[in-house]
Amino acid sequence: MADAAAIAGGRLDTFPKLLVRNAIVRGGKPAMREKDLGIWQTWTWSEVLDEVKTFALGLQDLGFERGDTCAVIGANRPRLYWTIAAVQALGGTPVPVYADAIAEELAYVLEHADVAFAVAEDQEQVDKVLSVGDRLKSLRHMVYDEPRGLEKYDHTRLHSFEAIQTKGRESLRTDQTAEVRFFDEIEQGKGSDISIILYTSGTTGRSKGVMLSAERCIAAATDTAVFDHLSDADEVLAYLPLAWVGDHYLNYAQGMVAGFCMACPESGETAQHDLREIGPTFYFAPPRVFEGLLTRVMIRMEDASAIKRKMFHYFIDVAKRYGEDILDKRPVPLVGRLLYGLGNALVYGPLKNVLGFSRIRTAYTAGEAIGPDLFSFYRSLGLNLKQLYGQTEAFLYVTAQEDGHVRSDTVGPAAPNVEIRISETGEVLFKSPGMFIGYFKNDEATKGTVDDEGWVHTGDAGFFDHDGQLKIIDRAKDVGKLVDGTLFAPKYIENKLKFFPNVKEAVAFGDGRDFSTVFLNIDLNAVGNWAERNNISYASYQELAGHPQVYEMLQSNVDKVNRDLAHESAMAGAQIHRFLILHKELDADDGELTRTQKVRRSFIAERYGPLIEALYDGSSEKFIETEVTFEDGRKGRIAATVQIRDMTVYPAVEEVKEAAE
Amino acid sequence: MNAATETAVAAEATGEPEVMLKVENVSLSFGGVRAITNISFDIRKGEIRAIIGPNGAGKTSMLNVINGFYHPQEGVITFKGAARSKMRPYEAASQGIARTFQNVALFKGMSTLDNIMSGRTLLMKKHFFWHLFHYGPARTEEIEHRRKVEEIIDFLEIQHIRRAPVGRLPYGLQKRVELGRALAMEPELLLLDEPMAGMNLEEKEDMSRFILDVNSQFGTTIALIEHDMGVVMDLSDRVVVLDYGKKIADGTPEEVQANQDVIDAYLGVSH
Amino acid sequence: MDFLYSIFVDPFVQMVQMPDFLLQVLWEGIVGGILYALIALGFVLIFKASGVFNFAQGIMVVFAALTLVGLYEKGVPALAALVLAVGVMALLAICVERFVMRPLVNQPDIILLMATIGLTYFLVGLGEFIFGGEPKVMIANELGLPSGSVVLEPEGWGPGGSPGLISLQKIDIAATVIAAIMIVALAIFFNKTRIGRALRAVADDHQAALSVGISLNQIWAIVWFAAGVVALVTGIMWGARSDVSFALEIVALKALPVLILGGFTSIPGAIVGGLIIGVGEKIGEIYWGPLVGGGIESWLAYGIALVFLIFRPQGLFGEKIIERV
Amino acid sequence: MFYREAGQFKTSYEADQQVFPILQDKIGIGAILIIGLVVVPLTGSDFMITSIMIPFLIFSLATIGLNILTGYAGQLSLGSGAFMGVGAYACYKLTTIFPDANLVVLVLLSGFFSAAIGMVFGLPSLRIKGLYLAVTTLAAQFFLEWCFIRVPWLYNYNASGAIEVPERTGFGGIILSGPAASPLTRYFLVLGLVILITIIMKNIVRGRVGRSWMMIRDMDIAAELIGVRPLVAKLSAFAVSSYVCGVAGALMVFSWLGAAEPAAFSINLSFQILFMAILGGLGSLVGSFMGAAFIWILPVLIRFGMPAVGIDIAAETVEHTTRMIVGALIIFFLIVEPHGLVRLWQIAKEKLRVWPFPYV
Repeated sequence: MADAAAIAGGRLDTFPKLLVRNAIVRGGKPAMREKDLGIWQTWTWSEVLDEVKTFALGLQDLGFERGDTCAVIGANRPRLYWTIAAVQALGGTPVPVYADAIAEELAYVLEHADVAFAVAEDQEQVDKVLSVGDRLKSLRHMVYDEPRGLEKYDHTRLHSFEAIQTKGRESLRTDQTAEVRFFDEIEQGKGSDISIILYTSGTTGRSKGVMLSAERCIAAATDTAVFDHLSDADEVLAYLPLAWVGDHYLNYAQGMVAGFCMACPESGETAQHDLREIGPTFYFAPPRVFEGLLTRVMIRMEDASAIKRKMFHYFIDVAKRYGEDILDKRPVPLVGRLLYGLGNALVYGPLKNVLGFSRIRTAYTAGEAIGPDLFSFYRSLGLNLKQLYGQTEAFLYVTAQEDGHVRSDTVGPAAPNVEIRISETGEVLFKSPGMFIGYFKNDEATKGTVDDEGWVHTGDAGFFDHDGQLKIIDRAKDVGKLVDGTLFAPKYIENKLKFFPNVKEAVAFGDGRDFSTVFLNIDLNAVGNWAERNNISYASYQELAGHPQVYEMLQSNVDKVNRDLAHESAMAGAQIHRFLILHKELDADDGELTRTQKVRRSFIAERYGPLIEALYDGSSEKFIETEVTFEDGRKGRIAATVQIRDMTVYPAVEEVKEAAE
Repeated sequence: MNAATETAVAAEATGEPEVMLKVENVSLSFGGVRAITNISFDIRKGEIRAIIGPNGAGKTSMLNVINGFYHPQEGVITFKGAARSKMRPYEAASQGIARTFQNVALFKGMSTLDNIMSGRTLLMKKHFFWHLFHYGPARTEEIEHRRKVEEIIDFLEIQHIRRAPVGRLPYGLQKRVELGRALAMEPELLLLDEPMAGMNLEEKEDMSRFILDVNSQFGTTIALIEHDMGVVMDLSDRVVVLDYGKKIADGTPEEVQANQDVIDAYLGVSH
Repeated sequence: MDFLYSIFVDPFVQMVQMPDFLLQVLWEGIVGGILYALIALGFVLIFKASGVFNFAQGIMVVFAALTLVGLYEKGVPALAALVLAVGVMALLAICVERFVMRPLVNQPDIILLMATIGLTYFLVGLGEFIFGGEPKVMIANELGLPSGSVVLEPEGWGPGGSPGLISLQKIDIAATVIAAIMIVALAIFFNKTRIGRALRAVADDHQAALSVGISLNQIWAIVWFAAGVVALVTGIMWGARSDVSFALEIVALKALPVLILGGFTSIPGAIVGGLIIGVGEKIGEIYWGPLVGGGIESWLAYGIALVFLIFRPQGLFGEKIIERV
Repeated sequence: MFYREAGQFKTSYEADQQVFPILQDKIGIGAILIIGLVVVPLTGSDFMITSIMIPFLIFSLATIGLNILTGYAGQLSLGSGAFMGVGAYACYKLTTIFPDANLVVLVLLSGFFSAAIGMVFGLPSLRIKGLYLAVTTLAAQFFLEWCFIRVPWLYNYNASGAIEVPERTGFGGIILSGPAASPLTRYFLVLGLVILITIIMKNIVRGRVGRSWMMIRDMDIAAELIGVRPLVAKLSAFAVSSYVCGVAGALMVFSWLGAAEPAAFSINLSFQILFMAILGGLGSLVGSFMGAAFIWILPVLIRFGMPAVGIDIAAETVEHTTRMIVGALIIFFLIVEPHGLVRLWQIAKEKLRVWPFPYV
């Protein structure tokens, strides 16, 4: 005989149990919102529990059994989150799928996870599933949230969410045991149960289903919730893909643990506007979002009146000088504080307001390297933006930066209760409270990732910086060594170079060589503008790329990078000794880039072999002829003599002054 | 005459469908100028009925007669079984006839929301007195209707212009808002006067989709005037063709397309 | 009983008993009516050409008259003053076109109406500012207008067959004549001259006018000037009868009912309407006024107009408005 | 700039349909109320209160009245002055008939008389539109004015033909009107009524009734096809409008002038109100206040401003110049912003909301 109180009193090792707890301790507080029909429809924790209860019971009527897997396909909609909870309550395993997955990917996941049920957002998703229906032997029933356009479909194995919930209410009304049955199901749930299976968007080969256990998820979420002082006073906007670990962790898991309120935007397009309305207190976005936002800000300011523009840039400059110090509570001259205060009234405050950042206490970014200027722009506005490093296998957090100790080029120290080790190959290994159980139906992959001592191999290379913060430098497999054995991380060097607006692409070489060298691609827009402003005339990309002054400019950039590297014990040896500027733009049509604009190092190495040789044989210039594909697909050859520059190399500086940054 | 028989045939084919509106021998003229001459046709419950014809064929006048803005000199109009002679437009509205206009007739000074809200006027029953204080019944009523209106906004996918003054909206959207306003009246018969005039292809497709959805989801009977033959043929169940104020054909799109008079009319063969 | 009598019988009895008095009243009414008509004429000119309902017409009358008298008082010889006054009206017309009409082109009627009301305020202020607020005497004689009166004594028109007595102010006769002349002149102007036809074109359709190659701005300037001249003449006549003061402003509003009767676009309408109103309110005032304490002149005109509006909204000569959907 | 709307989201339609949905606006309006209720009474001189604040409030009220008719229902009226007069005379008669009644009650009652008269003169509006209608309202103006002169009963057969405000008390013996009434009492009386009526009007115009007015205004044909009865809509507009004007008129005599003769309610008053409505912005209650402030306070400023800057001129010259300036300003505003001061404010507000951006 289970009831809510008993569960709430007992061990809270599954999300449904947490849900019950929340419904009891903060039943009246908002748990979820969705922008719908013009207002933020809101559900309190107890209402959410009821929704989940009715839906779960409805599913049971439909024959859902403990151990069944249920696909959840769609964008961030409350009902889809309730589905996750309901499935977990019945001892099943939810399998979220990316809404934008093409039918093929969808089919693979649903088949691989042999889902018995699928809950889809709308007609579009339903159609997708139906289109591959014949392959889904185990699929028994499908449920949809948004009925529009589905009236005329055959409803023998297709049900509307309402219909299911009505069933649930029915049984609640008719038989008294229903309620108890529901709570029994929850109570039967064990911490060791698989709470969810998240499919990693596989960069290599088929995507793998990461199995996460309830107790570990909760353990991890609890740690970070404490780490960031999250409470039920917080509000978040759930706009990241439902099937991505980030969303499940930051919104669902932490929400259940801390009991804060999750808001779902009206639609993808309105997310930005909804963000502004909700004004979340905890926020996550990948670097490119912040970057896009910054560009839009600058573009819009261009249309502002001259005075306003001047004021804006003046105070942004003030912020650059004092902002971050004030944010990190470092000493700041009074003048600085006053100016900053004024700027806050005139620019930062309003700006954060229109961006929807006013109430943010903690914001994270992760996933890729973020440009230092970009990063400090937001921080200087007083936005507490931090970096974390994580993985689906770790249930997100591996490292996270603490308030006040934030840098753009590190990802912070190990998160609470996380152990990190750097293997001799330089790969980052970890053990964390949230770490996964294994890959679903894929043991050898699991073995490949978790070694006998239980360390999870991230596949990323990194090292701890002097202040104990982890620095991720590259995918481990891409990291090589110079002849003298120093670490050579091409991506790391390339990123440092690419943060300069003039540099479009950079390709670094050095594995098994005496020193590292780079190819550079100029950014035609940036350099072109610069050329116009300094009335430097040029007839072609090639001419501009070869222009002495351009070389000067990029040389100074490379020099800056070397200085930086010199400060990083581990990387000092990998400073750039020689570089050249390619006479043509690296192009996917020529197979030099992937379609996703990533450099194909090996291909380039072999295609521009002579140039690489030249970089290492000390010659100061080199003639090269390469085949190119033009817009119209015609093939042609272009030839050029490429200049090569030598760089000064700096002695490694051991102890570092922040000031030097 | 033969049109009438056609209708009869069609009727048998569909097993005596319920007739919602019947127009019998209606004639209308302005100071001697004849706009409509002795026209008869019917609109069945739940169908999409198209009224087509060259410019000046009297299509719009026909709609104006149906919703009581013009009063025909001769003829009878029977709506839901009740024959009626003179009725004021607002009476037509209260009987469940809504319409949109050839050249958008929105309330320019109001927002999209208010415009659609205005469609609820007849459905708001609470007494004036309560509205003085926007309190009690009036307030709750206002809220209920706001919800309904939001559903329509959602249905027509115009959330993003909810608060925008309609005057500033692009033409295509204005047409959509106007449709929303008509829907807000929860009409039984919806008259659409060139719902797609001046729209680009994409907008036309959207509008067609909405019209079909309205017809299927709300089961609203629709009579529409449209120039775009393609649209008419796709949307409508039956078509009545007017020319110079006279009915020259009536039947399914196929029948009408085949009809010689219609072809002549559209090719402008002189009568 | 005798109340009804006093309303429905007595007045007519009086009329029959004293036909000479009746004639006198009619004459007064006609003269008043002509002045109304002249003001209405100003409205019509502008309304025809620009669709603007020129509320300021009334004040333009006062302003014109004031200028004339004012200049004379400043020592300008009468005729020169007259010419100058015309010049001032021309200047006014140009300013109005440049600073009011042109910037407000294509605005809704109500806005333009408001603008002319604003103009009224401005002109009142300006007039008072320059010439002071106190009433002035029109320089009728100096302008060579006749004074004194003609007395007719038709046999047996008086009470009980006694010789009647009707006295006509010469100035009134002059007014009638001049008004007549001006109306004829305008009629010719509109129908015979090129500009006149242009104006008509504008009234019908701006685009058409433009395509004929006439600048709207010129047209507006011209009509406002024409209206100004009409105003000046009206002002002289009126001033000669009473004196020149802003009280006229209120009287000038009577042009509105006149327009209602005559229609906003019809010159003959303005004349007939003017006469009906003029005569109507005089008769009403003299024969029915006393029953309710007199002074009904102030609103009778509007009352008449109102009745008209309800039974014939488009006025006597206006064409029927058919609403389209 | 001052707006911080992030996080001000609405979870119910009630919240969404508030008059001031944005917190910062609530604060602003609160501040204004405090100024009106506390600061002015404490700091304002008698002159300030009797010759600026009280008339300003009364004109605002009258302007709201006209705005209901012209701004919201789109029926042009040049008779608001006369309707104010009806209110005034009605109130005067009521005070003589019920000497002991609370003045506030009588003032509110007197509005109904002008409402009734207003509906009578509104009847033609069913057949007449636009400028033509202006003429019928002129008829009302002059006819009523005439009545005020010719019907001695209205002014209790005073030799002067004017109405003098008797001393009336209320709320436990406080002297509310007449020479003995203190400026402050009169101020609070006016302010209270203005606030009350403004709130009621706001609620009308944002609800079904107000919407039906605006429908008639924007497109009467479409309105009728949607089910608005023109008769009901227009007459209700006339009634409400005249009611408010009536109350304003009553206040004008009882709380401000103290005595009035028919001339006080002449066509010029109607025009003045009309200007206030237009300058402030047709179809806006806030605009009514702005317009009233502008037209009423500007002349005062000129009158006392000009000598202040050294140019001292005869009183009547001032009057003339003010006339000119006001006239010119009206034309100027119609040219730059036909939608009046309130639109200028709205534009400014939008700019502040998206600050530092020039647009959303």
